[in-house]
Amino acid sequence: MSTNSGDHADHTHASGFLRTYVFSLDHKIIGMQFLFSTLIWFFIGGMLALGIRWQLAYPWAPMPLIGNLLAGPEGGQIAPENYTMLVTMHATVMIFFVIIPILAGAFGNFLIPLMIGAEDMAVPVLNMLSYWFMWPAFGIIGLSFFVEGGAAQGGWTSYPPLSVITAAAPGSLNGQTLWLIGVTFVGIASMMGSINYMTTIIQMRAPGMTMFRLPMTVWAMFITALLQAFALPVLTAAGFMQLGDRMLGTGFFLAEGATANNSPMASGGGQPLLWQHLFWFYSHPAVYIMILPAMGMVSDIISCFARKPLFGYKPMVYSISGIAGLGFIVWGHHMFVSGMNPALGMTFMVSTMMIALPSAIKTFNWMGTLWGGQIQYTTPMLFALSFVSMFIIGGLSGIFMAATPVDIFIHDTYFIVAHFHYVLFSGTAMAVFGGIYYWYPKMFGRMMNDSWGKIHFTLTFILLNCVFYPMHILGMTGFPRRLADPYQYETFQNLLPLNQFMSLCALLLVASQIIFFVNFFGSMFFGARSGRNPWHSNGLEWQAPSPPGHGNFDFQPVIHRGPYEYNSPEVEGDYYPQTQPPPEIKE
Amino acid sequence: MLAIAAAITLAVGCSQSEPPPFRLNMVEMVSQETSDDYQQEIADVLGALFGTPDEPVALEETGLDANMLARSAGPAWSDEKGVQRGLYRKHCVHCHGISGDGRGPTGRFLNPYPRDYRQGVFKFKGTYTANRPTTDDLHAILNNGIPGTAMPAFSLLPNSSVESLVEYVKYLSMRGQLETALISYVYDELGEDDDGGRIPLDPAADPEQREIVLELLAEIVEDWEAAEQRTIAPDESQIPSDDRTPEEIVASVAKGQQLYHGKEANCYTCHGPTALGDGQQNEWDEWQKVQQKFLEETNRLAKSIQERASQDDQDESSEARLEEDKQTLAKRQEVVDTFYPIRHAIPRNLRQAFYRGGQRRLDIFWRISAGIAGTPMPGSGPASPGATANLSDEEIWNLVDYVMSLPYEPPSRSQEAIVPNKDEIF
Amino acid sequence: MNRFWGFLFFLVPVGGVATFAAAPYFNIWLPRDISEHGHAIDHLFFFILWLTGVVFIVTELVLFYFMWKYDAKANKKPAKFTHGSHSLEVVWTIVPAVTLLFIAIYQMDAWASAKMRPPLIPGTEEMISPTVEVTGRQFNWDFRYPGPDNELYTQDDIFRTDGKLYLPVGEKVLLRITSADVLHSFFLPNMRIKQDVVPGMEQSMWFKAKEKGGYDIVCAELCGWGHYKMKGRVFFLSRAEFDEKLEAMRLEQNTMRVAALDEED
Amino acid sequence: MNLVTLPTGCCIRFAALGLALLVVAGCQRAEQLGPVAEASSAERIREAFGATVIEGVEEDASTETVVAGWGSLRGRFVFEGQPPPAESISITKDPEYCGKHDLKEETVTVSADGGLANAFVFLNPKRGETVAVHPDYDQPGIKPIILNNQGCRFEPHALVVYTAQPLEIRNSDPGVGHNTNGQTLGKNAKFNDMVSNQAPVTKKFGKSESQPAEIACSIHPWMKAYVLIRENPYMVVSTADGSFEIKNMPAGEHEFIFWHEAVKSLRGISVGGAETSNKGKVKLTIPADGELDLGEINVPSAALGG
Repeated sequence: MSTNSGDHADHTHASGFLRTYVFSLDHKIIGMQFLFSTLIWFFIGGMLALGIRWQLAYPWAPMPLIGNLLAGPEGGQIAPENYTMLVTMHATVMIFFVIIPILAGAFGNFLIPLMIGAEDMAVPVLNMLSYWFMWPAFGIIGLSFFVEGGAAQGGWTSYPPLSVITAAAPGSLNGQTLWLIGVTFVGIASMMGSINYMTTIIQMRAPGMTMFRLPMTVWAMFITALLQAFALPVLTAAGFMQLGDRMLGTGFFLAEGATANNSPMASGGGQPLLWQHLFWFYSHPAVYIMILPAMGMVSDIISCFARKPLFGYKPMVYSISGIAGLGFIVWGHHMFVSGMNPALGMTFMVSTMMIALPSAIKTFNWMGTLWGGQIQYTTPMLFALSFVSMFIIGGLSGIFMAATPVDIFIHDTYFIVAHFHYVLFSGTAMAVFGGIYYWYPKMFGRMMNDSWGKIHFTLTFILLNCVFYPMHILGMTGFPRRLADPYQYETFQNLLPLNQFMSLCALLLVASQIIFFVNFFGSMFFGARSGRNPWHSNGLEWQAPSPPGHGNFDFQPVIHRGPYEYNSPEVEGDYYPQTQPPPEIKE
Repeated sequence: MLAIAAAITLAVGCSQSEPPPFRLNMVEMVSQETSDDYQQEIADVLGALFGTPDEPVALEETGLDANMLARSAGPAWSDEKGVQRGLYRKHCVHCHGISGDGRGPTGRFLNPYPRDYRQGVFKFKGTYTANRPTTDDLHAILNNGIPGTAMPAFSLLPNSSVESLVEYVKYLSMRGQLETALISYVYDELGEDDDGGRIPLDPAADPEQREIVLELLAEIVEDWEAAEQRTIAPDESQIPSDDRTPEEIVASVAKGQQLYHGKEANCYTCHGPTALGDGQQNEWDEWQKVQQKFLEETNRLAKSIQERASQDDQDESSEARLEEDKQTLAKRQEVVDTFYPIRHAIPRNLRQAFYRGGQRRLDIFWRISAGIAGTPMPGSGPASPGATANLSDEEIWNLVDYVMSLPYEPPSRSQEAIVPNKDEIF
Repeated sequence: MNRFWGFLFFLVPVGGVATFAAAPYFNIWLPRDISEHGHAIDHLFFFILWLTGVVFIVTELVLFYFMWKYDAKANKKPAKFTHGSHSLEVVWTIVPAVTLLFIAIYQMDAWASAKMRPPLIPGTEEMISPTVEVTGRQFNWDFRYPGPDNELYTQDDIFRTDGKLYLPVGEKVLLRITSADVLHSFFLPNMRIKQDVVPGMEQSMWFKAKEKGGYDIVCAELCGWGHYKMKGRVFFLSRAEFDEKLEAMRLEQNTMRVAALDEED
Repeated sequence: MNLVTLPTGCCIRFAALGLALLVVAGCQRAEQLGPVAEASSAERIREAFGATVIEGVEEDASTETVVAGWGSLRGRFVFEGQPPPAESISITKDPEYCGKHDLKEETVTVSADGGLANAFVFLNPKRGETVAVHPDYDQPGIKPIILNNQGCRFEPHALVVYTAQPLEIRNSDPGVGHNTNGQTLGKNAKFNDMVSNQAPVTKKFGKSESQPAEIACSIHPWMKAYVLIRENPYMVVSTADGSFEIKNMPAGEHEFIFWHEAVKSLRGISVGGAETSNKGKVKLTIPADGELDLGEINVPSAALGG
């Protein structure tokens, strides 16, 4: 395939192994580098999750697996500070090292140029940097497990004063500093990426590829890039402020005389809530950064395997944009009981209710797409459908949190844990699996094993519900999150068996991912060769060779229509590629 | 395949974690030059008399309640015939450590450090300085926690559990005390016999040693039992009446203030003229002092070794001694490496409304009268029943009045406390 | 295998509903509400639960129906070629919008009464004096009662660190809550009340208990390694018992005789 | 194809690395100094104890030894080598008073002619063995030993207390508060008392300390004294010129301990022909009705850790 790269390799010369595969400028390689890194972290994050589940199922029992790293010297118990570390790092790893990079980094990189008919990203060097800037973050966060006091323990939200006063928690001793630096690097990386994506999507579309002929995936990536570009600076600034508070003795987030664990009193003058405002001003949009691309990918997959145009393409686009807009004025709903002025709570409640709307619209449109289609139950389709089914749950449970009075009760209970796991795991992660199964042929020129894929899907689908669905009713009892030993409270003691069941399922859930890993790596060598367009999809990317060489296309793509014209009456055959000229032009 | 391999390695590698053993008091061991053989033998004797963290032994000589110990010991959440076991490892071990040496995984990060039980010295008690605390004293600490430290209250546990834990704390104390006693016994009376052979510590073989060990144990146990009769009872006649007029109270407070700044009570020297605890601050409490001295001696040894090594005129005897010292230094260094950062003892800021040792007037009285064992805080009352006292009960009550009024006189609401051991907190 | 997938997805609404139906029988449900305002919150909770429940069931069933009906293996009708329907879009934009807006407005009163209408001294604009000051610290809840002069931060305050909070039943109580070090969250599951405590911020919370008895105090904001240790218990007593208890606690704090200790607990 | 090999390869390597990390970290045992009790021997010893019954703590009265006669022991410690310069102490507390007496570090005090002061020599009988006490020591109304807080130092710096004698702690620094902290005592009751000018504190002790204990003043951290408490009177502290004498000891062979605060036990110094063991112990024979003169006992600076 490096043969046909010759005539297109005008801006990326395939010179030497290192240049081609490691410090590559090719968006596809970079995308796959992102993919592999994030998959490894996905595994580590899963291990951390198992640590949490272990403690919740068998509190203070010796920890068999990750053992003394998390468990103290006293008989391998998970020391309480290490439990908070598990909670914190599981979230950190999954959010900053898995979901965000795998969506924007892996799929964004790989798909955008292919889908808009560009040879590569607008600024390939920036693109390469956006990956290699992840590595300092990987290194630093990985290292932070081994510094004195262990990794950060302030929760992934790292609320001050806990995270600022170094004496307040073992993890605030050094781990928190490394955490902040690591997250800053992630921020820089995604900032580079997002700038690149916007430029590419605006500037480098192939002839005829108008904005409203872009696939939903690209639209989603575009909006995501916008969100990141506007939200990230706030987080970065806040991160530096917290670093200042920790290391330079500034007092942005510390009230006067703030102290913990008999530490020296802070000169103070600041406000802990300020951090929460700044943090959520980034992190709420970030929630959409973590779901929009998934929605885009799901739209493509569903339309393809329903063999039917996407229902309500433009409303979909508008609703995504709507989410982007509203996403910036709802951050307060994370702070209803934080001590923020209750009057603000009201306004944030209204805006939050409104942001549920676009998601509803999208769901209905996916239904509409299925309606009267010819649904082919391939593995990617199943994952896409499960995304829809699970996203309904995740979306609806969000309404509880949005309702301020109800939130008083369920705030920081397992109800919220259920909610975001349904959105992020049952939602995004499933979409990611779907995406991998769907675009794998394009990435490696081979198909993944479909029947193993279906087994993987069935197990994952059933088990994840066994793990996460009971969390709703746990939340109803007021079962708080991040508690190393909730059974200290008589009220919660009867929840132990349920938690043990959930932990068992969690173990099986992680185990069943082994099938996926085997299938993923095995198919690279033993998978059936796929043609250019194994799914008979309209998408532009499927017109390129699989895997595409440098410069992607071995012809100059010209776009005649949107990507969803399946079963169009204009042509016989159930698909109608974007590049295929209309019949009348033919003669 | 990767993951499977991993799972197997991990499972095989670490699934079996043997029960945690008791740690020895290496500071004592090394500073008293206890040889490795003796260390092993002492460990065995302790094992014989006190068992292991999982199976504690309650000799009737110790008067400890076997059932209570059983409930506290063992792995957390373990259940034996319907009885909850492992209370200690569920509630306490993270800070106080499996051997009660205050070296649990979390302990290093706390300020103040968790209490090391092994000296049998406890700060907050109603008995005279030299005495052990009573059961009630320990019970009160567990019930109320220690505000101003990381010690939470356990009053919500069933009373029986709290009692079991108190019993277990005593158990750990006695064990630690006997360990120290054995170490100095070995140092003083064993070692080489006249013709250079080593006398082993083996009570099983030597009835006389049995006798002695039991004596040492008995002394320790006696102290603990004696404590129950050693609670300081304020002199009835001098206790201020409950219905004092405001004037009387003000007068008493004024007297207390005088005493506070006076030379008899001398409070201000440490707690500072402002009572913010910013006076004398370069002392250590006994727990830290032991380590501090150990550290200093180690450094001195290192220094002298350097100097002697540099001199070239060495006869073989001094050569031999140099070698010996080098080995000692290595041993000491090992122990020093396990130390947490050593912190000075900081006098309490008296303008906070809560008191670590309890909120009752009686508690404050006890603190002033008996001092606080193990700390630089001296006692102003009699050091033992009927002994001469530096302050009369009445004067102490005046001080109590003054101290308890401090948080409510300006500038107290801005609890501007000076923390001098900044560099020592992490 | 035929139509297997449709049925697999059919399990979602079935299982979902079944779980919620079964939960109460295992006593995994909202904890018993003993507060005056709690029923409003519970009502809203169940209102949303029913509403979302219906939407959930309907959408999931529709999904199942489509998956079952339009399975390419079974459905020989060619796929409809449509880009959507404007009217439909309008419908399913307006309807949810209105519902959501309604929910939002429907909530506001409960929210206001829980967080924005402190109990006032009749005929005045000032709050009633607090019954107790609650201080969260690593890792305990400390309580400070005003004492006989009914005024906080005076010398006759009663300071308790044993994690047991005593409150009168059947009357509005005002708690002043604060933190000594980091963020904590004062959470009374049975009172349906929760408020983060922020160091350096003077905050209040208020409620009225309907029943006597002891209930858990939970810390609901990560506050360090000992977060789980911050267990407290609130006891609601009749006015008489409460005053008695206060007096008893005052006397205990003034204990000056060892003899007195023996009478205690 | 080779497009994928590299990412695959490196990916596997990363994963392996990550796992190795977990395994290593996971399986590391918490390192721990010192040995652990062996179940078997512990069991053996426990059974042995099960056999014995305890007779409480009271000393079994040993047979009264007939005294062959009384002798005395004398000698003089001489510091060998360059005595360290006496460093003066920085006064951190009460400078206005304590500053006046320019205070010196007293750990190693050497007289002009090389005499080493504050070295302890004491008789160390075997456990249970009681030493006959010469009537001179046990006169009724024996006067108390004085430990005085004077000029912001303890006077004397080193002292010996026979349990028959009370120890009286005074404070003769007008208007300066001292507390006397005896928390390093082993066998006897620890104490930590405020000592005011008016009210001296009197202590009575019952048991032998195995070696001199450090007495401190928490208010003036530089203040240190060393007190040896024994149940027999045969002990002495070398005077300023290094000389010492113990009178009226029962004749015969006894074990003596030589001790100095700088190094605790004085090991490897030659005493009357013999050499002290590494616990500072040496056996000496006291002649009946005579005296054993050890002459000059050379203490090389190395022996004092110098």
